[in-house]
Amino acid sequence: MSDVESFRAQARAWIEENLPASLKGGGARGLTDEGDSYIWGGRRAKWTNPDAKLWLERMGAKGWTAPTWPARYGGGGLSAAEARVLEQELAKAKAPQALASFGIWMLGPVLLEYASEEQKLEHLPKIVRGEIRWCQGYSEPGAGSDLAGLRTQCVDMGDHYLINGAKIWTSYANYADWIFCLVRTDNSKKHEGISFILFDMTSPGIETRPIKLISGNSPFCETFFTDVKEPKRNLVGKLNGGWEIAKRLLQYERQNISSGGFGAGGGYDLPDAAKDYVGIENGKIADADLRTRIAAHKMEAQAFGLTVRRLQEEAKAQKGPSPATSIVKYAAAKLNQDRTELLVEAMGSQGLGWDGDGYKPEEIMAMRGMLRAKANSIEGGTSEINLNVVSKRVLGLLDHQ
Amino acid sequence: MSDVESFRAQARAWIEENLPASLKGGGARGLTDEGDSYIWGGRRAKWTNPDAKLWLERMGAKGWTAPTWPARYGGGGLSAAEARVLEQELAKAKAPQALASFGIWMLGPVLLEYASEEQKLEHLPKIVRGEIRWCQGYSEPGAGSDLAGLRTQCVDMGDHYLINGAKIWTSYANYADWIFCLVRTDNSKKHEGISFILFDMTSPGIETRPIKLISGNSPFCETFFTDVKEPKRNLVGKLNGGWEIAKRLLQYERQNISSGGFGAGGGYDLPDAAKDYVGIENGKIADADLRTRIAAHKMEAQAFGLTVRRLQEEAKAQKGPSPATSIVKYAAAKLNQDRTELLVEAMGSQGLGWDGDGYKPEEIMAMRGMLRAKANSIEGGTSEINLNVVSKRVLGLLDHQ
Amino acid sequence: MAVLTEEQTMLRDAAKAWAQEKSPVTQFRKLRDSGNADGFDRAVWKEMAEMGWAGIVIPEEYGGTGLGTLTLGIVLEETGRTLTASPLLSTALIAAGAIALGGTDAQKQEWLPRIAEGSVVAAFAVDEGPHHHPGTLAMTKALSGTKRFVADGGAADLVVVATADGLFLVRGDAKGLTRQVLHSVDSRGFANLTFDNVEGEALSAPLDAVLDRARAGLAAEMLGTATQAFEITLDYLKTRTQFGQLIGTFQALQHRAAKMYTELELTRSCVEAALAAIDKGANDVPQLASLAKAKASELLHLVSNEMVQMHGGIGMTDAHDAGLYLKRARVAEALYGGASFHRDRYAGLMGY
Amino acid sequence: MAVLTEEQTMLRDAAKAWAQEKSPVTQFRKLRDSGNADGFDRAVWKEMAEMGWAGIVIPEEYGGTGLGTLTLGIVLEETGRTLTASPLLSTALIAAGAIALGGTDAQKQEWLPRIAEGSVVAAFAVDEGPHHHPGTLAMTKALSGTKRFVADGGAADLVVVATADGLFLVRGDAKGLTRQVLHSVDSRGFANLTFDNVEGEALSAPLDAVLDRARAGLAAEMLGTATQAFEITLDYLKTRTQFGQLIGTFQALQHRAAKMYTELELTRSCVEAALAAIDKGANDVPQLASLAKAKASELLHLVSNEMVQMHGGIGMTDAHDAGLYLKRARVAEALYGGASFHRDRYAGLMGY
Repeated sequence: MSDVESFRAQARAWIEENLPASLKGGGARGLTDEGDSYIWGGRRAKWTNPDAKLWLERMGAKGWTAPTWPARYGGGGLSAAEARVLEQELAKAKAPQALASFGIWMLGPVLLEYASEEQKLEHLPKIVRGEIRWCQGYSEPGAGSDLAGLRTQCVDMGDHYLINGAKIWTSYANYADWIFCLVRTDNSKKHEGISFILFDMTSPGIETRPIKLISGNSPFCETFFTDVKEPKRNLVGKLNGGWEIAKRLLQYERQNISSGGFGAGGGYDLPDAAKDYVGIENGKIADADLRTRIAAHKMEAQAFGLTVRRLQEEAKAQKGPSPATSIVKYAAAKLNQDRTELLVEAMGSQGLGWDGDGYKPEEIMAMRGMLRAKANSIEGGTSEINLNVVSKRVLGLLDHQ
Repeated sequence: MSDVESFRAQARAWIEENLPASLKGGGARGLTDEGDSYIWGGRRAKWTNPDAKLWLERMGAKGWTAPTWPARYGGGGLSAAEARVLEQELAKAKAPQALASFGIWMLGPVLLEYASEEQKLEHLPKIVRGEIRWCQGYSEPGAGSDLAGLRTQCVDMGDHYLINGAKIWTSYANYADWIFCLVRTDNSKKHEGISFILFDMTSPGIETRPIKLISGNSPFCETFFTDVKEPKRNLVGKLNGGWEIAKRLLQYERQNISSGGFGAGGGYDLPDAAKDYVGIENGKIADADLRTRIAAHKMEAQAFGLTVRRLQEEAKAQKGPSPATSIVKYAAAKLNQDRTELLVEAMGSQGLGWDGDGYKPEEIMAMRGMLRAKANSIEGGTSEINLNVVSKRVLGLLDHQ
Repeated sequence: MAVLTEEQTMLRDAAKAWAQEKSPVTQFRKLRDSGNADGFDRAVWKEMAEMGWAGIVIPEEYGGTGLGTLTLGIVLEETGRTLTASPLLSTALIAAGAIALGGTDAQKQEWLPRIAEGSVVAAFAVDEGPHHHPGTLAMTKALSGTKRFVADGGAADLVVVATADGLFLVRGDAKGLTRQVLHSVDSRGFANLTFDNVEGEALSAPLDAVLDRARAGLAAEMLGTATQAFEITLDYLKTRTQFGQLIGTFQALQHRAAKMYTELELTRSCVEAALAAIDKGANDVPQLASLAKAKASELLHLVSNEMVQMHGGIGMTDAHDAGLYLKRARVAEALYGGASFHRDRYAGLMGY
Repeated sequence: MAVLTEEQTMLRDAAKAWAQEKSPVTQFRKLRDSGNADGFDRAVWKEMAEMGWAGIVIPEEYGGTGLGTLTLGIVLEETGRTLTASPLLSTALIAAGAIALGGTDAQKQEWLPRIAEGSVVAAFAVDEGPHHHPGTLAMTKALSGTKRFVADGGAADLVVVATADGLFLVRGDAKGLTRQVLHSVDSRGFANLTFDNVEGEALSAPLDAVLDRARAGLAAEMLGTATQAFEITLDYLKTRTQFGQLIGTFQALQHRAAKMYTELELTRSCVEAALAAIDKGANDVPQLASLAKAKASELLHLVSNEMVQMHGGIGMTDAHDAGLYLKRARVAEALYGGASFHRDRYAGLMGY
C-alpha cells in the first residue's frame, strides 16, 4: 500500500470515529443560530447543534480544517496528495465542512507569505481551530472596482495607529472577531500609500451596520471606524506595502469564490425542474426552446468544470497558475447567473415567489438564489474588471496612450 | 378626387404607357453587362437589354428618378406625398428601379444643400438622367473608421488643384464617370483641413484597381491619383470646409444602405428554406433549435421594419430625423448578417457551395450572400463607430477626460 | 414614440407628470413595506380613475372615453416607469376590453360604468399550471378547478375566467370561490383562485383576443419600466466615478448602453404597432401581440440585469431601486407568456 | 493545453514547426488557386505520413505507433491552425480508427499498414441529406444510394460507408461507385458518392463510436483554426492604428477579445477531454464528443466572424486570410453535426 493509500485508510478510520452521528450522511442544516448550514466558528458563535462545535474542535485539533498548512502553525501538514485524499474521504462520509472561514480561504495564505513569524504564530493556529472569525475590510463606498482609491485613514501616533473611515461589503462583519483591513497610510500616493493591517473588531470606535440585499439576506455590513486605536505590531508586511498583499489576497478570493462555480452544482437540478414544472413530451422537456437553452447551459457548465480541473492539473505540472485562471471568475459568475435564471424560468409562476404558503421552500430558494447570484459578477472584482485583467495581463492589450 | 389621388391616376397611366413590356411584372435580371439587375447608367453603360436604356431615359426625362428634387435641376418637383404615390404605383407595376445611383442617394442631397447654383445646374440634371455615374472617394488605406485621418493631398497650384494620393473602397470606381472626393487641403489641422471636391475619372493620372472580395465579387476598387489636375471651380463649399459636407453625406449613405435592411426582404425566405432542407414535423420545422432561432430572427426583422416605418413617420411629423435613426445602420447590419447565416445553416451542406454542378444557383447565392453581408457592419461606418455615435450623440456619454 | 394625436399627447404628459411626481418608486416601496394584501392602494386607484384612465377603452355610452387601447398603452407605459402598482391593466384594459368586446348590453351596463368610475376591480384568470398554456385549459363551464397566479386576484370584485368553453364573468363574492393570496417577488396582488362549482355568466369574447390585449398592454407597461430603468442607469453612468473617470466614459459600457437603447427603440415600435392594430381590428393582432410581448420580455430582462450590474454593489442593496425593477421584471416577463412561449406562437402563426 | 507526455510534447512541437514553416496559409491559398481536384496535395500528404502522423492511432503491429487519439488530436490542432488541407482526419483518424476498432485481423492487415505509410487515402461516407442525421440512414447493406458531402471523397482509395446495417468497407474502384466532386466554399475535397449495388465488406465497428472519433478529431482541428484566427486578430489589434490609437486599446474590443479567449480556453478543455475519453474507452465519450463538437462549432463561428469584423475592410478582401478562415469555419461547423444537432443529442443522452 502506497503512503497515500495508507493515509486514506487512517483518514477514513478517523472520520468514522470522530464525525458525530448527527452530522453523518449530509444534508445538515441549521447548525448555528445564523440559520445556515455553515460552521463559521469564532468567539460569538452560538451553537444550536453542539455536535457541530464538537466536529470543529476535533477537526481543528488535527489541523484538518487547513490540511496543507504547516503543523507548526496548527495546520494539518499534509501533502497536496494527502489533502485530496482527505477531501475525498470527507466527501464520501458526507461530512459537513468543519469550518467555513475567510481566515482559511483568504487571510491565512497571505499571512504564510507576508507575515512575520510572530504574527503567524499568533494568528494562524486560531484560524485553524476556528477560534477567531475574520472579516475583510477592503471596499469603501467610493472605492469599489477602483479599490486602490480607498480613503480610510491610518495615522501613525508614535505608539499606536489611529484609524478613521468607513468600509462597505464587509462580509459578516457583525459576527466577526477580527478584521484584515486595507488602510491609507500615505495620502500623497495611490497604490504605494496603502497598508495591510489586522485588528480586533471589539476595539472601541467600531460600528457595523448590516446591509439588506435584494435577496432578503444581509451577509454584508457597512463598517465605520471612529478614532480606533490599534497596536503597531498588527501591521502586516511593510508600511505602504499593502497593495501587493491586497492583490495576492484577491487572487485567493477569486479562486475560492469561483472555482466551485458559486455552488452551481447544488440545489434543484435544472432538467429535473423543467421536467417537473414544464412537463415531458416524447421523453423531452416539453418546451423545446427552454430545453435547448438548458442543454446549452449544461454544456457550458461541463466545459467550465473540465476547465477548472484542467487548470488545476496544469498548475500542478507547471508549479504555478496558468494565465487562463483569470477567466475562471468571469465564467463562473455568468454560469451561475444563467443557471439560477433558467431555474426560475423553468418553474414558471411558482418560481416568482418571495415567501408565504403559496410556494414550496425550493421555489423560494430558486428566486432568492437568482437574486443573490446577481452579485457574482460584482463581488471579488466585477466581470468588467476581470475582462480588463484578461485583456491587459493575458492578451497584452494596452490602455489608451 | 384629391390632388394626390389625381396624381396617382396620372402616374399610373404614364407608367402603363411608358414602362417597356419586357420590364413589366418584375424579376428583370441581366439588364446590363455587369450581370446584375440594377441600371446604373453613365457614359460607359453597355446595354444588354435596350428597354432598360429606354426606361431610364423616359423616367429621367420626367425627373422621376429623383422625384422630390426641384424641376429646375431636372428633378420631378413632386411633394413627399406625391413621391410616395409614385413609389407605390411603380411597385404595383413591378417596374425595375430606373436608376441606381450614388449621385441620387448620396451626392445630390448634399449638392442641393452646399453647392453653388452653377454647380447644381451643371451636375444635378446629369445625375437625374443617369448620364453621369458617380463614385465616392472617402476611405483611404490608413483612414477607415478614422475617416478624418485621410491624407490624399490637394494642392492649390494657382489656376488648378494638383491631387496626389490613394483611395480605397471606391464603389464601382472602374465604371464611374466622376468622383466626389475628400481631400486634404491643410496638413496642419485634422478635420478643418479637409475639402470636398468633384472631378472627372477620365482625368489623366487616375488608376483604378478592382478589389476581389471574399464573396468573389469586386464591387470596390483601390483608386490612385498621381498628379491629377482639376479645375478649382469643382470644389464644393468652402476650402477646408469639407468635413461638414462629408458628415452630412455619410448620414445619407447610412440611411440609404440600411433603411431597407440591406435587402433583407429578398431571396429565399428563411422558413421556406428550413422546411425544404430540414423537413417538417407536426407542421413545424423539424429542428426545434433552428426553428426557435429563425422565429427570433423573423421577429427582429419585423421589429426592425416597424421601427424604420415609425422613424419615418416621426421624422415627417417633427420635420427632422429622430435621434433614434442612428440605431438603424447598426441594427440593419446585424439583421442581414443573422439572416444570411441562418439561411446557410438551414441549407446544411447544400449551403456550403462555392460554384459548380453540385449546387443550385440559390444555394450558391446563399453562401455568397452570407459572405457579402459581413461587410454590412463595416461599410458606411462600422458597427463600432455606430455604437460610439449612439453613446455619445444620443445618450450623452463622454470620452475619457 | 408614435405620432400622437393632441389628445394622446396631453394624456401622456398628464400621466407622466402624475407618475413621476405623485407616484414615484418611493410610493411603491412604501406600499411594499406596508404589507398591503391587495398589492395596490385603493385610494391611488380611485385617483387614477378620477383622471379618466379606468375608462379609456370603455365607450362613452358606458361612462368611458373610448379613446382606445393605444391611448391606454401610453398611460400604462408612464405608470410602468415608476412601478406604480394598480389594477389598470387587469381592470381597465383586460376586463373592460373583454366586456366591451363581447359583452351583452346588460353586461356592459352592469360593469363598464362601475369600472370606469373605479368602483370595481376586475381580474383575469387564465392559467391553471405554472406556465402560460391557454391552448389546454381543463376548466369548463362547470367552473371548477384552480386558476393560478391571477393578477389582482386577491382584490377583485369581478373575475373574467377563461375556460375550455369560453369566457365567464364571476362575481368576487360568488359561492364556491376561494382565494389564496400569494406573496410574489414583485409584491403585487397575485392570488390563486379556487372554483368549486361556481356560478358564472358567459361572456362571448374570444379568449385569444382578450389575451392579446393583455399581452400588448403588459408590454406597454414593461416598455415604460425598461425605459425608466435604462434612464436611471444612464444617469448613474454619468455620475459615478471610478479610476478618476466617470464610468460612462468606458467604451465597453458605452456599447452596452447603445445596444440597450437600440433594443428599447425596436421594442417601442412593436408595442405601439400591437396596440394600434388592436384599435384597428387588424388581422395581424396575434402576431404583433406575440412580437410585442416577446420583445418586451427580452428587453426588460436585459435592462434589469444591466441595471444591477452597472450599479455595482449598490444595485444589490434593498435600499436601491434596481432590485425592485429586477423583481417586477421577472414577473412581467412570465405573465401571459414569456419570450419562449411567444416565439413558438409566432412561428406557429406564420406557418412554420 | 493538457498536461502532455514527453512524446506528445515533442510531436506537438514538430507539428507546430512543420505547419507554421512548411505549411502556412499561403500554401493552402496556392492549393486553392491551383484548382486541385483532390482538395489536398498528395506530396504533402506523403510528407505528413513520413513524419508518422498517418499511423498515430494504428497499433505498432500494423505499422503505426499506437499513440492514440489525443496525440493525433494534438497534430490536428496544429495543422488546423494553418488550414493545412490533408486527409489526416478522414484517413488517419476516422478510417484508421474505425478499422483498428472493429476490423478483422485480415482487414487490419490489408489496410492499416498502407494507411500508416500514406499510400491509401480513405474517406468516411455518412450523410444522405443536407443535414447530419445518422439516426435515420436509408442505405442498407445492399449499398445503393447517394452519400453526400463526403470529406476527401473525391480522392479516396477506400470508403468507410455507414448504413442502417452497420459499416462497410468499399474500395475506391468498386463497380457501381461514381463520384461528383463538389466545389465547396472551403476548397477542400468533398464529393457526393453514388452507390449502385456496390460490393462492400462489413466492418464491425459501431457507427456512433466512429462518428464520435470524427467529431472529437474535427473539434481538435477547429480548435487550432480558431486559435490561430484569434492570434492573427490579436496581432492586428496590436498594430492597426485609428484615431491616433492602437485599436486594441479600445475597451469594447478588449472585452470582446477577452470573451473570445475565455471561449477558447473552455473549448480546449472539452476537446482534450473528449479525445482522452476515447483513448480510455470511457463511458461518457458520446456526451463529451457532442460537447466538444458543439463548443468548437460555436467558438469557430464567433472567432471567424470577429476576425473579419476586427480587421475591417481589409478582412473582406480575398487577399487577406480572414476569408479563408471564415469559409473553412462554416464547413467544419456543419460537418458531423453542428451545434444545434449536438445540443439536441447531448440533452437526449442526459435524459431530458
